[in-house]
Amino acid sequence: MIEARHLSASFEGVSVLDDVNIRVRKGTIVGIVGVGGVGKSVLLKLFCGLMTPEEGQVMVDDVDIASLDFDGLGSLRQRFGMLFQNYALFDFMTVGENVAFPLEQTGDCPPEEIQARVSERLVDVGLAGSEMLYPRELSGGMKKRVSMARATIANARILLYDDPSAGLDPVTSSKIFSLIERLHDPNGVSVVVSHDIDRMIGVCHEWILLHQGRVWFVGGLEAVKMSSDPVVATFFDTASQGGGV
Amino acid sequence: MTGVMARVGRITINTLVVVGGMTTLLGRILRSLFPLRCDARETWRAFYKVGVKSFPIVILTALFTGAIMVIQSGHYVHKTGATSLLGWAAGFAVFAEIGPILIGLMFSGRVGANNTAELGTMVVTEQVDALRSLAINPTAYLVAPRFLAMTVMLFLLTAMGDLFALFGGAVTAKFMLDVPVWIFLQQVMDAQLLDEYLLGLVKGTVFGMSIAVVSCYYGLTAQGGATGVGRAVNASVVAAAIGIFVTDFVVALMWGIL
Amino acid sequence: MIEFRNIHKRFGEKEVLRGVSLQVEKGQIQYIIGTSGAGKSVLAKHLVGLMRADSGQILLDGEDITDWNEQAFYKVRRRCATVFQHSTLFDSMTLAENVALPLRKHRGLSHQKALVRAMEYLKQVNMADHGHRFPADVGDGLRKRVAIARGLTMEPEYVVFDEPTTGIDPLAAANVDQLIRKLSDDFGVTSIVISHDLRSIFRVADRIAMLYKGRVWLDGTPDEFQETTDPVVRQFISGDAEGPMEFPGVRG
Amino acid sequence: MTAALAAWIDSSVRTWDLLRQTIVWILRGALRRRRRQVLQQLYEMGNRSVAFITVTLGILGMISVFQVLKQVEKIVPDFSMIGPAFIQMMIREFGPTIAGLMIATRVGSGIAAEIGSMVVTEQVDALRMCNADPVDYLVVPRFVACGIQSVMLSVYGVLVGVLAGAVTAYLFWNVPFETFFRLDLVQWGDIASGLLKAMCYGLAIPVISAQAGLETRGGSEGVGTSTTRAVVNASFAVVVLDLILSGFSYLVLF
Repeated sequence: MIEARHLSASFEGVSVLDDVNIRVRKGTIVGIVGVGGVGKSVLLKLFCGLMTPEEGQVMVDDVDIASLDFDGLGSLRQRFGMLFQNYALFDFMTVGENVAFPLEQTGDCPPEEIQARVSERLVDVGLAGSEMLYPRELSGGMKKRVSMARATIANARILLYDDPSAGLDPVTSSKIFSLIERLHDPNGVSVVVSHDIDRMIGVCHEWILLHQGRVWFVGGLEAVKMSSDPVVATFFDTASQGGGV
Repeated sequence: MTGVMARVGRITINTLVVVGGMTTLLGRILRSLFPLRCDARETWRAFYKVGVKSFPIVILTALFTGAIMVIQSGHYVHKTGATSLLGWAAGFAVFAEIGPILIGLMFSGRVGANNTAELGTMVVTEQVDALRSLAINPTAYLVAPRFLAMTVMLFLLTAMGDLFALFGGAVTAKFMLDVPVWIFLQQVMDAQLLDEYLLGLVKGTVFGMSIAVVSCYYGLTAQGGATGVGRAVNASVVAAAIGIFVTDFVVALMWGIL
Repeated sequence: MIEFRNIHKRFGEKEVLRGVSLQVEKGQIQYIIGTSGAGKSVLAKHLVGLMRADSGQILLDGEDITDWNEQAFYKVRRRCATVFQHSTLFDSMTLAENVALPLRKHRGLSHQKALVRAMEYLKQVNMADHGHRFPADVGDGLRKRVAIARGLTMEPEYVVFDEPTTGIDPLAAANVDQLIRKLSDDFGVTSIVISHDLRSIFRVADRIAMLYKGRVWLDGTPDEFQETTDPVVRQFISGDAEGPMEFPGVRG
Repeated sequence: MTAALAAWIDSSVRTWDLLRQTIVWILRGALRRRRRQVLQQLYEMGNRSVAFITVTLGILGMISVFQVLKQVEKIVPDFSMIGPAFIQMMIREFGPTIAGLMIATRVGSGIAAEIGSMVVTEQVDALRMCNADPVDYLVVPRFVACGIQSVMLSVYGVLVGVLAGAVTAYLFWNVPFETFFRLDLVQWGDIASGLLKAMCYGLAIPVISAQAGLETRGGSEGVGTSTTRAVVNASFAVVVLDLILSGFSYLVLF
């Protein structure tokens, strides 16, 4: 589905990814964790072509996205839905206009159908009837859910989540992660970047640990438990040791 | 109708709140200047930053102002043939009026806006609260050094700027109106513009103070993350520009009375 | 000993604190937990005078400091250091100079002497070999430790931590928790820690107070929190999505 | 010093490229699609700047007349030529330039602050994810609106300045309004030069400010720095354009 080959990239002059190889298979929810924040967000932006790598390629459905022209990139992006860390809601639009925006841009959807899908999606994320509100009137958790509604309105098969539970308390975070699970498309892919390992454990099928810009560990939850690698052990132990019942 | 009245009421109240806030800030700055209680290292850093940042752009502006003034007064000379008046017209405009205003506006853009951005960022990332939690008075530590630096620097820049403007004017006079450079400068000297030159310097100093207070005020009252800082800078440069024109008017009136 | 008595605070028509009363014994690590927007940071800022209560009293070792002015609060802040969530270091100075600043301003040390003393404090948070670097080019976890070192330069009796482990990766968070524990055990420092990080709450806390709907919902030891039957606390502790907790609704 | 120069050249090349993109989008019919935003920007820029222009240009008019009359009083007590000369100078030079500087300050920093905060909150990335090009969606409406508003505000500014000048002349030296308001010195060249300046400022300012906004780097200081850069670059561009256009109109129009 998505494959990164020998990816290297830097952000504001600092090298962040160094020869990263990742394969994300169809139908899986992948959790990407690691020390520090910047490398992981850059990886998501490389996947959907918002950033270009210094070296290496990104293959989506076996097509190298660097080779796509303007229209090719356009159709590629329609297959992606992205939840940004800072919500990225357009503050000059209402909630309804925000969620409808991706559909309006594709232009092949009649207005009535757009409205129907928008209100249906808002019900899904538990914000029924909030079409006329403005982003500044919403709390952090609600903005996150509107952003998720917008990211998934076009039924994109590839969903990217950049630190979905950042700055949210445990209860709201759980709501967000249960939404991630519910909105996951069985023959698509969901990639979640986060620190919130306790919540991710119930949701992610596969794990990727990024450390010092390189892929340190790839595997399922059992592989994590059995792994002898000290970094993996300390990372997941410190994470899941205390906390919860 | 009541909507308009409410809006007018709200605008006046906001303006009064802002002007009030600035006056109290000025009071607190003066209290930490006499006796001098601001931090030596921070003051030196402020002087260095304000001076270095504003020097190139202000001098370039001054050069262009001189040139523009000569071109504009060139029309009268061209029509009336009274080349002798050229030096007086250009010199007067540069020293007393247009020089200080343009230099002040550039300074307000370059240093004032930067000052608001820096202080606004420190407020938004709670660095000012950190200063207070370390029992250090933010006005004495952050604001007073910048006030000093900006006032002294704009005074110096206006003094130098006027000379550069004359130089720009002389070159343009030679190039555009074939008035030899030394004749142009001679005319400026003959017009006894010392009075205007001093007026320009007084204006420069007062502009420096008003830009410092305005930019520090909007910096310290920034709220709401990165977007809040952007809004604060926008409001600061606007208020600083109004401040320049209002103080220009007050100084010119007072100067007229003396 | 720190005591809050019936503190009220509102911002516009949103009442954040509706009568909070809390006692923090000397030498303890008191955690204040609750959902985001429950007023945890607001309460802490009252202690050091960064915010003034609408009504109620604050007592520091029996002395009523509620209505003191900014000047008077400088004395309080020498005894109560604050470490903010974004570890507010000054970007224009190196890490060592950041720690040296309070020493220079309060101990009257020259710039050089202050830097030497600063290295000792950096050693305490094992950041001694990063002294020359600037805040911008070190990670969040390291910046947090320097912020703690800077707070310690005033030899405070009390330290307020505002969400020390939020937004940093689990390794750095565990490090900060150890440091908080060490301060209390080795130096007898009383700490108030504001957090909604379930992991560090149960790893470090001596006592916990939960803020909900503007009041102290439950104040007790970690064990009391584990065994409580109160549905609201149960939901927060287990962190599952369904449950009786309502959320601060739409603002304005 | 050379590093600063290289950075300046590099940023002006990017600014020219943004101008090219904006014009390409306009030619591809962006105006029809962005009508709502253009109107909104027109209202936004105009509404917020009118009071500002009134105060600044008004005071400029008062001060200039006050100073000039005080000087002329010493040399030749004949005030008849002051009005027309002042009006010509306002139309040709002071009106558009000072109004341009005010627009650079007010509108320029506003554009950079708005676009800068949209970059920092990743709204621009979200736009690109939905295949909406930020230049088409954000820059074109502001470019067109500022071009129109700048000309209108300059004309308004000249009126306010001249009126304020006339009142000052009447109050302090009771120069009757009829002698002040004579347009015999004003020629078509002056009006053309003034309008040309206003339009050039109006088109340069939004491009320079939008460029500064789009180049915003992350972090909370990002937006502050780019807003500052916008004000400085836009104001400096006004002064440079003023010099070029004054020289051009002096050599060509006479």
